[in-house]
Amino acid sequence: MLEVLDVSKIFPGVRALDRVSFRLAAGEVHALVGENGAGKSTLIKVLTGVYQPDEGELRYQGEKAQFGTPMDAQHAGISTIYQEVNLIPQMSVAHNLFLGREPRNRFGLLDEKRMHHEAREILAGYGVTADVKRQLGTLALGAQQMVALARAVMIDAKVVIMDEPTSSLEPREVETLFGIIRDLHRRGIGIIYVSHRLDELYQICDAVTILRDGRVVHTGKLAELERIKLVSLMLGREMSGSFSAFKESDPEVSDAPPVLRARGLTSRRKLHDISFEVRPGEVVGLGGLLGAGRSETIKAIGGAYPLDSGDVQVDGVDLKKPTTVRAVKAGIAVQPEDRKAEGIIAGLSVRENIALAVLPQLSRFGLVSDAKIDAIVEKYMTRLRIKASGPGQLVGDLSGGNQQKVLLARLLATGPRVLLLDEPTRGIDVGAKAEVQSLIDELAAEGLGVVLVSSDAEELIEGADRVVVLRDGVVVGTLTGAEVTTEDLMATIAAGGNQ
Amino acid sequence: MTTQVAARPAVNLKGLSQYGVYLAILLLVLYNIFFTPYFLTWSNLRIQLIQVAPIVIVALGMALVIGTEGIDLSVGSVMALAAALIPLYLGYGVVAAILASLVAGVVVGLINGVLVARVGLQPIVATLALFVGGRGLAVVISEGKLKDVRNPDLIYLGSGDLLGIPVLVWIAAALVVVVAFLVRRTVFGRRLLAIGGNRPATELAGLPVKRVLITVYVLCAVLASIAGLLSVARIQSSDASAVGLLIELSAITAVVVGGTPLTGGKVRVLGTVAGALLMQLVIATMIKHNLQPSTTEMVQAVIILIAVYVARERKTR
Amino acid sequence: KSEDDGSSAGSGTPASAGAQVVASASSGAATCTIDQYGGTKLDLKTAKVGFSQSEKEANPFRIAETQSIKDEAAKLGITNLTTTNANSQFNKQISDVEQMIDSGVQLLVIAPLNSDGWDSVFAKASAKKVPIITIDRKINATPCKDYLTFIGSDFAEQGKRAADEMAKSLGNKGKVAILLGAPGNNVTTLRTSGFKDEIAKVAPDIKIVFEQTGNFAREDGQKVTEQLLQSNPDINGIYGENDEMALGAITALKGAGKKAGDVKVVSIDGTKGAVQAIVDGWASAVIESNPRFGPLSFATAQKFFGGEPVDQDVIISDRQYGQDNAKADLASAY
Amino acid sequence: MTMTLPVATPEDTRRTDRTDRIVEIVQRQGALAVLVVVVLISFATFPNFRSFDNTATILVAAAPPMLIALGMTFVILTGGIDLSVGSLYVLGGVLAAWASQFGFVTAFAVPLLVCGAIGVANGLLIAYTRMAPFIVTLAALLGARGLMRAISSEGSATFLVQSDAFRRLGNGSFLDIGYQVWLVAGLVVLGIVLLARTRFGHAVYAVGGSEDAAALMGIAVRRTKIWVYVMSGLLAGLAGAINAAKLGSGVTVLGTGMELDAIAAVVIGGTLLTGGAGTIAGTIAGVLLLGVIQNLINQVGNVNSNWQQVISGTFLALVVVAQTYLVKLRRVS
Ligand SMILES: Nc1ncnc2c1ncn2[C@@H]1O[C@H](COP(=O)(O)OP(=O)(O)OP(=O)(O)O)[C@@H](O)[C@H]1O
Ligand SMILES: Nc1ncnc2c1ncn2[C@@H]1O[C@H](COP(=O)(O)OP(=O)(O)OP(=O)(O)O)[C@@H](O)[C@H]1O
Ligand SMILES: [Mg+2]
Ligand SMILES: [Mg+2]
Repeated sequence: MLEVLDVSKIFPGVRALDRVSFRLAAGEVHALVGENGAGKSTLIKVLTGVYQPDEGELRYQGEKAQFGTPMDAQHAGISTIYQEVNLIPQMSVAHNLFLGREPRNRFGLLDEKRMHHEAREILAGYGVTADVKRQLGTLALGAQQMVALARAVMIDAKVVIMDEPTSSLEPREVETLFGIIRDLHRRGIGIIYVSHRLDELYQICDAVTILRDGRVVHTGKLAELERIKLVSLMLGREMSGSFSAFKESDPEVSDAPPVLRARGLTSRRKLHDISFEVRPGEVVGLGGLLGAGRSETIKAIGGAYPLDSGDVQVDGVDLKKPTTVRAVKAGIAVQPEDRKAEGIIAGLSVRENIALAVLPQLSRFGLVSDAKIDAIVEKYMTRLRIKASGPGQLVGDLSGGNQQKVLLARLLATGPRVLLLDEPTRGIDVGAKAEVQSLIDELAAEGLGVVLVSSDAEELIEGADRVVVLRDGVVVGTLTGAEVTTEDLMATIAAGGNQ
Repeated sequence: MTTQVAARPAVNLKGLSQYGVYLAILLLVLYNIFFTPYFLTWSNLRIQLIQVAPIVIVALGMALVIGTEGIDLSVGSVMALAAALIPLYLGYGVVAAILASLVAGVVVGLINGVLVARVGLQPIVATLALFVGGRGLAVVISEGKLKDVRNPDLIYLGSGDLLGIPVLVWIAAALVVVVAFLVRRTVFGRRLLAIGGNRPATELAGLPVKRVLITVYVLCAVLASIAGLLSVARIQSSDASAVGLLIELSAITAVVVGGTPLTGGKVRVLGTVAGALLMQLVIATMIKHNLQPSTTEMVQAVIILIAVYVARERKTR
Repeated sequence: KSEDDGSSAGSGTPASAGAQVVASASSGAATCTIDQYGGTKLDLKTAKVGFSQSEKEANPFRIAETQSIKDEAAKLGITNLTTTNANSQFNKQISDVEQMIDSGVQLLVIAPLNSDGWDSVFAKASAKKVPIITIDRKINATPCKDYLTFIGSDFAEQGKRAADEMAKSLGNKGKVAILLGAPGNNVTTLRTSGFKDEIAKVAPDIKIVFEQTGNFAREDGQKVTEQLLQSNPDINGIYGENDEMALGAITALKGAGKKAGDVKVVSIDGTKGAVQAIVDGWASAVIESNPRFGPLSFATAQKFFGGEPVDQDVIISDRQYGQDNAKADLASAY
Repeated sequence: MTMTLPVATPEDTRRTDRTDRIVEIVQRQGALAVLVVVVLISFATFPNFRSFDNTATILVAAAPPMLIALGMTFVILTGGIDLSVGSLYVLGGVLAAWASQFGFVTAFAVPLLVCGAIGVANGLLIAYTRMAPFIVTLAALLGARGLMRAISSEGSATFLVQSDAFRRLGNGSFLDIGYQVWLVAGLVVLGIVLLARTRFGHAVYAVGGSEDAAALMGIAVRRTKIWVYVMSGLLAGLAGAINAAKLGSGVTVLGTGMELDAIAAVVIGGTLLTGGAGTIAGTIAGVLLLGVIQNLINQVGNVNSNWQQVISGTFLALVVVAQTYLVKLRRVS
């Protein structure tokens, strides 16, 4: 019902799509996979009129179609959930849900009452119970994602496109999502589903199309293609069995004195008396649902979230009232959850981004020494295998995975004692994910303390030696050694405070 | 003139946007060579440079502020304050007077900087306050009186020559070099651009964001006060109610026409100089051809639009 | 900026020296009495008086003007004087005046920023029969109806006299440049037309080759002149519509290496700086525009409230400075 | 403000939900609160301030700035800015006075057409060329002023209002309150409805909140942008027209700095220059606040004009600092 023929899209420098052909049948759930930068999002943006194809044509329900703007596509019945939540944080949940098609009374004025009422009903079906008059921005990302989903399905769509919808969803929410997808599937609505989480694909997708460097390398029934094959097709190289690159961690670290000690972290209404320790070479996972306050915990330790009480020690030295500056000096490196908004500086080059935090060390009398910078940039670009046209390329033009690596490079350049990683592999492909994960292991092996936040339970279990479970800003349990399993994790989260 | 080795193709377009200003200047100069009598004389060039110098100096500071995604409306008032203080301290000698006016700059800069970086005011509003109050204060200080300046040393700064080139121009040139160096080669410059590019990120990366921002506003105000005292030296009188009137707009225009985006993260120092020169040449051409203000203003409008259109950011992101 | 921007001012100069003198010409012209205008006789001392200044007291003329009003009021024992200042914003002056009318002033002295646009004020004032005396700039309306009377100089006349001086110092031939005042200001308009008409009449051989605005400001005067000297190196005379621009022009002349007297400079205002320039030989003549309106205004008001007829147009005779009297009268310049 | 990280301050850590709500209310209508306080104080202190006439004068004087600030509010809500309003205001006045010779209707039509057209130009350039609103409208500021000077022979010619009907609109009054106040009040109400209760209004907020998101959600970003600049242009022109009606002529020497006053009023009203958040009610309070302050300075009488500016500058700073501080408290909670 939706079809693209030999479509190409060229960006300055990149051929993001190269004569891509792809067809979606009615009532089909079609997986679209590929490495970071393979062209998935671009293809989607072409389908929905955000970009115009440079070559090739679109066919929709038989005849040739041409969408000038996202609005055209929507009116035609193609609705989309984009990779980054694309809603208006300052506006209320209800307004976001109805923006552009608000219900109107007979004077042509908005009918707020009706809008709120309907919004409440619709969102209930997506497990979102928050007050619809609340600012959307104050909701957890997961909830925001659900609103976006509801918005997309609301208009009687014939095609629903989802670009990595689960990257910020918690397991329960993922289940809700799948429920909805199956329902759409039954109603004969075509779905394009982009994700880096292979197990999800196998759960709900019928067909798959694999993109690599803007070209289609495979398309067909998903069931007929086993994981390992799929991955090697994506990466264009063979991939060894396990998808998580974490090695089984070595337990003998645990008697060394803690490199990071957080005690009684408390911040109004978000965090309550959170304490834990990280030993050199240890990877401590922070478990919990979205909104549990993991990001806040991490930011608080990094001095970027205001603490009312509690203290943070690095190598036994207390940084009194942590500020970002002091934290970095003390050897704490924070990788924020929101790469785009708080991590990379899109307008600057890879070089500038990596060197940013250590400029003083790379300069004499306030004058930067290019030689030193080049040295360090070179070092980390090779070590982290950052794919870029060169140190001069703007980070904004890199694909997700490489942006993430650049960010890590910046952190490592500061020579930290502790790494605080918030969703380090969110939205990056299996290849890059594996690299990042093995990198985390390496770093731990070198004696760094690592705190790992991930909503990907598997990653948390595989990666962490210990998991501290949070819920509503309270530590509700710690899993060690043999307990570190998905089951125990889920149990603890569910059990909540009572233990 | 950005610190980034922007390795992005479509060179011809980019080149044009990079060098649009210079192209415009070239065209204007050519026009004048053919249609304006006595244009191609050293004395004329000299006048144009002298007249543009103060605007260049103010625009340099403005470029830094704009690089941090900010803006500073108070520069004109700072010039007025500097001008008002000169006669008061000239009694203690030129140095004292100059120091006094620079201190005024530092103080205003600190206020702006703190309002923006610590209180978190939006730059345009934070500086609007001093834009309004600053000049009033300056006139109060000078008791509303225009004071003639007879001190030879000061006048030398304004109208003297060094190796055949006006001292004023030497100073402006020196400041251009300093600022260019600051932006390109120093830690401060890099941080400034990063903050303009993504402030939350730089905060998380542990950069002393507030300190950098405050420094930027101080620099801007100090440069403005230098411009203020130089124009006093040039006019050989201090008129707090007149000096630097509306210069904030000229400066912003110069910066933007020079190819520095108002969205921050990028500073083109040479472009800024070129932008100021371009506007100066436009005005000069209009005056030399004895055109009415109405024409001058409309032509300026068109040229600004064209220059900025050519130099605009083409990035889709 | 004001057309009367001056250099190092002396608001304190003795009123005796350079006090305003009514030009004999205007006596015998149309007059106005309290019966014609309406309103009630009253004693000025106890009256509520409002003075609306148009521009910041940021230059000698305005300082001297406001001061002279205040001094005279104090001298006459007028206790109830409110003054407002429009900071060159016309709308503000309108609401300033309206506000004073609301607060029940019985006499208004106005230094108008602009000659037109006073309808709403007149409406309010005539409703309450508040006499209005406008000083230094005239308002385009009917005296003795919309307003009581105008006291001030004749700007066209000033331009005319400047032209005569220019013609004299140039020997009736040469190229002249005009430094115009702020555009859209009727002082500019009149001082320009007065000058041009007279030049055309008395010295047709004088060509006006260049007219650019210097906004009544010294810096602009200097900048424009610098450009002028590049494009018209052979200029013989410069007419500055106020002293400030003329002084700026002189700085430019010095900068261009001219000698005193190479280019004849004539200007209007009579500020100390300009008169000094005559003494130094850089300027040829300065026509005065006298800011000390206090005595004349209140005298007129007293006559009016006393029931005597007052002139509808009180034109003051402006002095002028030249080589002959500059030194002597320097002291009495403001 | 950009998403700066919240900064905890000693007192807001000990704050309870209730006080949060109060703070929020005060923040929402901070300017209004300040206005009320100021007015009450002046009522107590200045007998002349109390008079009905004085209030009427304040309102009449506030009418044109109110229109301009109204348009500016829409522009700023989309994250833009319009520096051209000052020039358009003067231009509108001159055109209205000139056109009044052809009758009442043309006296409005001509300025609205011309200023509207310039608004369209602003909108098109900003929407389609991704040039910064600041610079586009700065050019418009110059261009419009040049145009005004061109038609008024460098500003020396002042056109007198010919149409009596037009003049009456300027100086007549209903219930002792000038017609123009009623007119402006009507338009402001329209504006409030437009912003709060129509799809266009919400599109304005959306564009200011996040342009890309709005586009992806199918909002006609460009059309929205163009419209706000057209509105701003039209309102500035109208403001000029009614002012000309009041003054009885097309005065050429006003309007400098008008744009900054309008911006100040809007920001004092609690609208963020980054767009996406703000109310017209706030703007009204902002405009009146500036007007009242002006009036007060006169009530005090004999304040040196230069001190007046120092005072208003300081006051501006204080109000905005208070505003921002309250916003911050809200962020943290
Ligand atoms: N606006 C743009 N300008 C320039 N290049 C772009 C732009 N958008 C995408 N690209 C480039 O096009 C290629 C495809 O990008 P796209 O976002 O489609 O990858 P993707 O498959 O969605 O990756 P990810 O899995 O990280 O989302 C990448 O090389 C990217 O750098
Ligand atoms: N008041 C808020 N305003 C804006 N964003 C918020 C707010 N509260 C939570 N969020 C965002 O919602 C997401 C989930 O909330 P929170 O960070 O508290 O939980 P979390 O445990 O960190 O979840 P995760 O780290 O898995 O995203 C985070 O990305 C956070 O930035
Ligand atoms: Mg993508
Ligand atoms: Mg989080």
